[in-house]
Amino acid sequence: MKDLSEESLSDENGGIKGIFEKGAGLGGRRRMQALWFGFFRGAALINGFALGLILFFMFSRGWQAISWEFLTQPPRDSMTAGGIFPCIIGTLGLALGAIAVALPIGVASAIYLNEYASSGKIMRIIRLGISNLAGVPSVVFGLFGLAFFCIILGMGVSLAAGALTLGAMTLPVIIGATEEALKSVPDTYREASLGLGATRWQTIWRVVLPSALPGILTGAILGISRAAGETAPIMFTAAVFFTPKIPSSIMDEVMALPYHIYVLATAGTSIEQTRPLQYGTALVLIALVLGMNLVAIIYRSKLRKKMR
Amino acid sequence: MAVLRNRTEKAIHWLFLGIATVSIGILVLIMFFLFHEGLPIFKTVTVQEFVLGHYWYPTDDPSDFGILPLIVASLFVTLLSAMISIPLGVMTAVYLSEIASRKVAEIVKPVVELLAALPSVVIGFFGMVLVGPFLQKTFGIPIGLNLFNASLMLAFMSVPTICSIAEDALYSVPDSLREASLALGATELETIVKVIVPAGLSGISTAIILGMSRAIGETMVVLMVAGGAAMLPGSIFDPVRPMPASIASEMAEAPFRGEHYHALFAIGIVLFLFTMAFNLVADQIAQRYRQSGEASL
Amino acid sequence: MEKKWKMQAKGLNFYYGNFQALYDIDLGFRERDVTALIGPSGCGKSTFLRCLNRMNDLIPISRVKGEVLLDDNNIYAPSVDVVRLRRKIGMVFQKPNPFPKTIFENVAYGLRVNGVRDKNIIAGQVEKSLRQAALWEEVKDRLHESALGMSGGQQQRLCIARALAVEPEVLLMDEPASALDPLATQKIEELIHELKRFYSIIIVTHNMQQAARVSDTTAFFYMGRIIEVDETDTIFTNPKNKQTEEYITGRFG
Amino acid sequence: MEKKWKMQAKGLNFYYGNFQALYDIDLGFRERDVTALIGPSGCGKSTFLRCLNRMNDLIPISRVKGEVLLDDNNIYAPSVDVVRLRRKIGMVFQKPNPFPKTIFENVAYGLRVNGVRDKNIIAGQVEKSLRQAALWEEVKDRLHESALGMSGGQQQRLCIARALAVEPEVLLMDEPASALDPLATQKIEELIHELKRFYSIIIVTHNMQQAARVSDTTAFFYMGRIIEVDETDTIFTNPKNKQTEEYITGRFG
Amino acid sequence: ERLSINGSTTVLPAAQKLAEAFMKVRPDVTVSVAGGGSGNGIKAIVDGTTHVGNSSRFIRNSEVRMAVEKDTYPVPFRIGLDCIVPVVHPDNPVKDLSLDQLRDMYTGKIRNWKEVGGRDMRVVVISRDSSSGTFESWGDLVMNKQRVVPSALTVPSNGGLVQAVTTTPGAIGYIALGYVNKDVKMVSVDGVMGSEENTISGRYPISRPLFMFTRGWPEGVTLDFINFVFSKKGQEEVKASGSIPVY
Ligand SMILES: Nc1ncnc2c1ncn2[C@@H]1O[C@H](COP(=O)(O)OP(=O)(O)OP(=O)(O)O)[C@@H](O)[C@H]1O
Ligand SMILES: Nc1ncnc2c1ncn2[C@@H]1O[C@H](COP(=O)(O)OP(=O)(O)OP(=O)(O)O)[C@@H](O)[C@H]1O
Ligand SMILES: [Mg+2]
Ligand SMILES: [Mg+2]
Ligand SMILES: O=P([O-])([O-])[O-]
Repeated sequence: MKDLSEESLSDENGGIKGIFEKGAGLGGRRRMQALWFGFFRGAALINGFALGLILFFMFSRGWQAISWEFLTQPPRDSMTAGGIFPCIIGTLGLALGAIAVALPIGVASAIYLNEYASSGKIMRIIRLGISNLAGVPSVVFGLFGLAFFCIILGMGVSLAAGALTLGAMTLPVIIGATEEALKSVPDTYREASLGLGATRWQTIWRVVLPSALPGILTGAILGISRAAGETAPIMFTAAVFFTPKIPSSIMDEVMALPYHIYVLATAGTSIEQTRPLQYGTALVLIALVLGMNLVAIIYRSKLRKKMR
Repeated sequence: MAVLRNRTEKAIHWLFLGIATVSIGILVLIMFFLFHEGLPIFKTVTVQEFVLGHYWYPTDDPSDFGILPLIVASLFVTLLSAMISIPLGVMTAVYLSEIASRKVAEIVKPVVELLAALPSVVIGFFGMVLVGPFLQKTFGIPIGLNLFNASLMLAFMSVPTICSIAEDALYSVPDSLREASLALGATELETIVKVIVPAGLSGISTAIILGMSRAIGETMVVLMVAGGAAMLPGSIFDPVRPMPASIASEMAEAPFRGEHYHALFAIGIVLFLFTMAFNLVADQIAQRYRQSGEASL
Repeated sequence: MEKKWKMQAKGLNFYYGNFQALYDIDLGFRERDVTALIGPSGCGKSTFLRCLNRMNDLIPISRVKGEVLLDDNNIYAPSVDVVRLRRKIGMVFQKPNPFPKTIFENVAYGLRVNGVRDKNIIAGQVEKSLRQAALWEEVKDRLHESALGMSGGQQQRLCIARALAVEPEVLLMDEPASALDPLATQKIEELIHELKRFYSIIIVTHNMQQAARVSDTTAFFYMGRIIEVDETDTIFTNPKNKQTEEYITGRFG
Repeated sequence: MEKKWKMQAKGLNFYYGNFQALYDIDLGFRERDVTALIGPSGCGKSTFLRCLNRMNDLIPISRVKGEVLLDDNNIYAPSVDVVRLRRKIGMVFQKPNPFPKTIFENVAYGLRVNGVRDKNIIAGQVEKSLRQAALWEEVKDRLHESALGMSGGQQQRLCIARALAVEPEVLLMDEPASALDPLATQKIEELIHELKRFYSIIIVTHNMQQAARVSDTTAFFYMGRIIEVDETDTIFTNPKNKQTEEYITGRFG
Repeated sequence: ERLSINGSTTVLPAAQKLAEAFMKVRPDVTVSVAGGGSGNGIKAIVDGTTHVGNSSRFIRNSEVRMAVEKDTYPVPFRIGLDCIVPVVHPDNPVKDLSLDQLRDMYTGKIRNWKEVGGRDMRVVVISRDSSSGTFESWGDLVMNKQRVVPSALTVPSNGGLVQAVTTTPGAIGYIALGYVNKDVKMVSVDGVMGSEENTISGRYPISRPLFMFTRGWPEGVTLDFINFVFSKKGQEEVKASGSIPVY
């Protein structure tokens, strides 16, 4: 028996009349495909390359700066020496504060949107509003925070004002993640629960939320990491150049990692001398943010596997 | 008992509705404050002078509040970054959803997500201390901090947005269309180009618009990398001062409710209107797409 | 007609937005009787079934006209407490859908949400329901393991036990065996035979033979209307309507 | 046995990862003959059908052992060009899946990707295929409207026309009428009758009566194996195997 | 207790050193220091968001007016002296520029270094952003109120300007004396080199005083700090930071 090769599948042999271009066509089509697939793969590679490049430079230039002292001491000598402890604390404070604001509001909003609201014009407007909120530039959040929290509410430049501003900015992230998590809870769970005489709230509390919890947590982690990495919203609302002690109340100003990088790199007293500190701070920030993201990504992919 | 239960249910419902309105309330508040703090500048200058004026000297006496150079700068960096990020983002999306094996996709996707997670200040820092000098050397240009550098950095920030939304769109193209095309003797490339991408086009457009919206609003990158010259650029290697950069660098010096302060909020309004327009367009496209999706049932 | 009507639909019309899914349905269900609803895909069987415990209330665009009586009370009357109603009318779905909880908690769920706190009562009721669902022997040693680890057939019987635990009066089943293999299907059918001693059962099925095997009465739906309803034997041996006959003999659907 | 074998599966085994979905399938398909594949859900009918045009190649974890011959050539031989092979073996799916393009472009698609540029040839071939699919009269005035605006039955016939346009030799159909209403189903069945004059047709169906009506040969699958294959009349009136009989009479599945 | 200091980047090195030294003698006080430019410092005084506002220029009339409207009376303390020096890239051969040449470069009239005796190379004008006191002094003392070309790169601080000049071969910039280091090359103005000596003697044409502002007459910790600034130890810190102390 002979193989079904190129020839035996050719047009003459297959009984198809002469409307198709003969054999020549396919080789070209294949070559075209190989070429383009090369481009597509290349595009994907560039992403990895970009990430790798940034991480490589930050790591190779920053790791020498990292030491126990760097992580646990305040800056000294006009910020040309010492550590970044207050920045780490400030950033953690801001991010946790932001999530403390955004998580309850975001989750409750998502529950309303997904479990209670009936579709309609009003819903459409609310949704549109939330998607627009997600699109508001971070610097505009900063303006808002400055005008509303710092000045109108009299909080001044403070941890509280910064956390609230970041919280407002994180809100759409939380709402989005929670909605996705709620949507992935099969409707049959809801119907089964309601069919047993549970109320809507009982259904949400006992069946829907427990199933959605991991997804919501993932969203929360991503929200924290986003808040931790933002600079523009805290520039006018929370962060200062230098304050060596740990904030004693939420009305205190704080130092923060992203802002610290920015000022050291653009407005420090001796930019060139403090380069290692800048790289070191950037590395700490990256480790913090990407670490959280990695946790969230791994957690989520585990979840997805379990769901299957 | 039933009455009590009903009342609790109602109360919970209203509570959640209340909280959901808070989320929208924030948007309303943002708009309110932007306009409230921004509009008074138009007592000093006309809208036309503001938007079309060529000179931005906010602290001179007499001062000039013309933001055309800032608007043009924002648009240019956005467009240039889009020219880099659209092909890169869409092609990566195609690769992830159509070409890569599951294993490879499982590695590449987190990479894209991590790229999205990199804080903007880190990207700005990278552009400032490494890319700038590199561009200076390779292109022999006088200034490393310029429109091109900023666009490049912005592109890396919007690629993940574009890629992940576009990938969703491609992924949601039903397998049945893929199979139908292959079963007719189309190659994979032909299937992608002629069937999958057209079918996912509205999702891809949404992705592109949202990516550009992210780029135009991004602050730290343009603040650190664009060079900060408030002029109309003559080449892609000229320094520029996009709107967010101006707001971020000048807000701290503008005394509360002085002219400069109002002018910066007014820039915020312009920026907000831009991103809002982008979002509305994206929403429109997504909406239309959903409707045609239903119609196909 | 020795048995009295447990439930009755009277002049029931149902709409999804502008699309009318049910037209003037008049259909009664007797006490301790099994009624099968058959008909081609999309004819409205599930929609009708879900009208009987007002599960369709959840669909925002839907609208009902007409009455459904449970023991002579209209369940669509404004004063009716839907939550209470649903407890009286158990429901089993096409695909087994146990909650991601333990076997025990799955069965106890309906009791808990209905305010039962006493541990002994709950434990007793769980055992009773699992026995009724012919599952007790298989799971009594792993009550506190996750229900998701069970086989499909076991899961479906668990869902039945879960529905029984709140002691409903009527049991609605929407293609309860269509996702199961022949053996599990057989078990479910036997179970229905058992349960019919205590409950009124209404079952939707695509499988004509199943309808013939388990039901006392069969109603044939077509395009949102009831075409024919009669004793199951009569329907399958001597249908009056031509469409019914064509459907039963597999001419279409 | 007047007609010769168009396709033959020989000792075909198929695996999804570790799960073996097909066991030692030996089955031949005659020229200009309709073969029906029947069997309960999950028995491997679709899997087998998709082995015949190597559509399963797309599933990364899948593995094939054995041979499938098309005109005595093994389609799984390494030198075979899958793209070309698929052009020779048309496929129609369970749900109508027209491309979101115009009616004309849907039918022309296969020609275009296969390198036909001449407008007249394309137009002629589109008309011919639509006529063969008994759709021409209904759509000739709206060829340039979107295919998504058609009814389900029309869409399915469009998909058939689309498959015919590239002049395949074999036509695979996986439950082509299961998403359609009785009238549309009837049209499709009539169409199969017509097409069988030119093509070898292999059709998967859940509907026993449909198998009986349209096919010359019927193969009964069960758990990945062929239990029985014979002339359709024989299978339905006088099956040799007990499982076949039970399935046909609706005892299970 | 907390004390916040905000403003001029010219004063920043001094303020930072003073803050650290002050916290040594008064461990009960937390001092926070922010930069950003003189405008930021004065604005913070006007808005009441800081205790001490640094500035490398005097307060403008409009700012005083605004402050008074808000019931604040800014009180200036002249804590030191500084001169502004033009700087170029270390590889640039140009050694001296006249005030007129500097002005023409900053208004965009001179675009190439060869016009002032340098290499054939484009002049990259680097300036400070509008919040800078140095920028304002430069405008008064060099520009004669003419505007800096819009194409000038703007940087937010003295340090940033050093950074920009270091990496840009064709750059011309201006910084406070305290920021001069080996990475940039000082250029003399009309033949006079910027230095402490030449500034005190008044020969160097571009010099200005440095201020710290308080909200009203200082009290409590703020007063203690201001007193510390004018103490011997405090003035030593000012000198150590590169600025010129008042005594
Ligand atoms: N949520 C819904 N919104 C709009 N239309 C719906 C909805 N659910 C069902 N329908 C429509 O109502 C009609 C009846 O649907 P139903 O699910 O009751 O049919 P069925 O007899 O149960 O079919 P099957 O045997 O396939 O389950 C169908 O035409 C269906 O498309
Ligand atoms: N992509 C896949 N990956 C893993 N297993 C699969 C895959 N597709 C099908 N299977 C399994 O292979 C077996 C045969 O599936 P197949 O779809 O061929 O059945 P079928 O006879 O067509 O059923 P139906 O009548 O429901 O369409 C089933 O057990 C199914 O779960
Ligand atoms: Mg149904
Ligand atoms: Mg199948
Ligand atoms: O001293 P300045 O930073 O305001 O120039």
